[in-house]
Amino acid sequence: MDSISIKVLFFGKARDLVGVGQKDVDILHSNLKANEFLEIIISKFPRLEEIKSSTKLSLNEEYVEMNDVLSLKSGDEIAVIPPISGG
Amino acid sequence: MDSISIKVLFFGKARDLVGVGQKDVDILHSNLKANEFLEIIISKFPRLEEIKSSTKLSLNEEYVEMNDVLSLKSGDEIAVIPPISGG
Amino acid sequence: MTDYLEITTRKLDLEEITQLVNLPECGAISVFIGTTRNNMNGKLVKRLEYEAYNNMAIKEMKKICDQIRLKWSDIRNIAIFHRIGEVQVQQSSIIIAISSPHRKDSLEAVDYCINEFKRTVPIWKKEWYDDSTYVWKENCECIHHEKKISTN
Amino acid sequence: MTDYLEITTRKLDLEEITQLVNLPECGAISVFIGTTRNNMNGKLVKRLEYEAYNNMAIKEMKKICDQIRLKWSDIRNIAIFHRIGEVQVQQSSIIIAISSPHRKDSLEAVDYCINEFKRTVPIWKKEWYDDSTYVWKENCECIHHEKKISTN
Repeated sequence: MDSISIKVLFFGKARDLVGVGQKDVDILHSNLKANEFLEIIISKFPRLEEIKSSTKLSLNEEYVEMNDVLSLKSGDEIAVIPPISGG
Repeated sequence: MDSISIKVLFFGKARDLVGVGQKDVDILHSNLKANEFLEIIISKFPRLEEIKSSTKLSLNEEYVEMNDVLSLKSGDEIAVIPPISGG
Repeated sequence: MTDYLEITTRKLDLEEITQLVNLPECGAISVFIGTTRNNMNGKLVKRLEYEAYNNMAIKEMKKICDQIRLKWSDIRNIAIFHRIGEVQVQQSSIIIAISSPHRKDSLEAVDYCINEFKRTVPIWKKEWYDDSTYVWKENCECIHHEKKISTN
Repeated sequence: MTDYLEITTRKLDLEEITQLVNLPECGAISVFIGTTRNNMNGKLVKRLEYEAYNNMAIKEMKKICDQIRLKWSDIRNIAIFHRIGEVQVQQSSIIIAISSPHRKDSLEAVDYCINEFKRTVPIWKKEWYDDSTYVWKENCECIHHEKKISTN
């Protein structure tokens, strides 16, 4: 099947490690677990390994669990969310 | 013994019932219970009977219990304090 | 670590009162504001009138502050301002502001403060309705009613 | 009954935010203010820098409001304002104001609100020290750490 293009956002320490706040990433499978998606991202931006264990993801502005199976389509937005510290 | 003069203050509904906010009251005994003092005040201002059961007294700006024995001297200040409603 | 305690006929200034407790070592300020409500049990409230036994009220407020500082050792500044005279609908009758390095202390202290205030501070509220009648209110938690409960 | 939710680069105005929740039928407004503290574990803090995932942050704030209204049915207006960009020492990064007819509801709701905010809302704080180093902070109660605890 065709690859699909996911808009990936990086915040806080993740943005420090990646060097940019946003990247379009092409992937080959539209159904995969969140932790599999994170592995794909880390393979492209290896310094994210440092925060891998404490990072969460969101899909289209909703938190997902690492074991969730994501059903992705082009244009979807996934954010790499390090531990939050607002308030 | 000489009588002593106590400054008695009336607040809230007590002031409504008495018609004034302050009265000097002469009493004959310098040691008496707070509830005895209240009875003396009520004998002078009978409309206070209406709030007798819910009223507290203070001596020199400190709450006292009705069973407390008060040791009074001329110039002492006693307030008739109906239930409070600040805040 | 200062207590700012005031009973005033002037309109209460939230910004001014809050700045009294804003210290560089604090990350949290908790504030409680009591305002005049426009209704009470179905009756339309036109305004409130407050009177205070000023000196004793300040003393009782100081006692509350001392209790707070014993219970929460990290509390920094405390401000308690109560207005007397007429207080119109939506205007403030009381503002309590308390600061601490971390939020839990100031949040808990403000809760404690307003509850203790309503229990012990000799201030009275006359509630005026739109039919030009009035009632002297009673805090259900004031020490007067406490006594009755404890002797039953 | 309105939720006022904002993420802004402007300085937060306490009076303005509080007036958003001041309604004639309410007798109580509870407010929490988070400010920039000048020290952290012995290091001197020069300033904080906040960034937000704006759209998701607003969504998560809205969820908190919905939860609050489920838990406390008498809550009227809720205002949650968070500042992003630089926040100097003693300036406010967050102001939460909540109104209700009686105080217990707004006091409890503000407590819940700031705790939930720190748990779920995607906003990040960079803490700058006077040696020109910085650290990205982590709320100890954020959902990230929650997960670790629950799986141990």
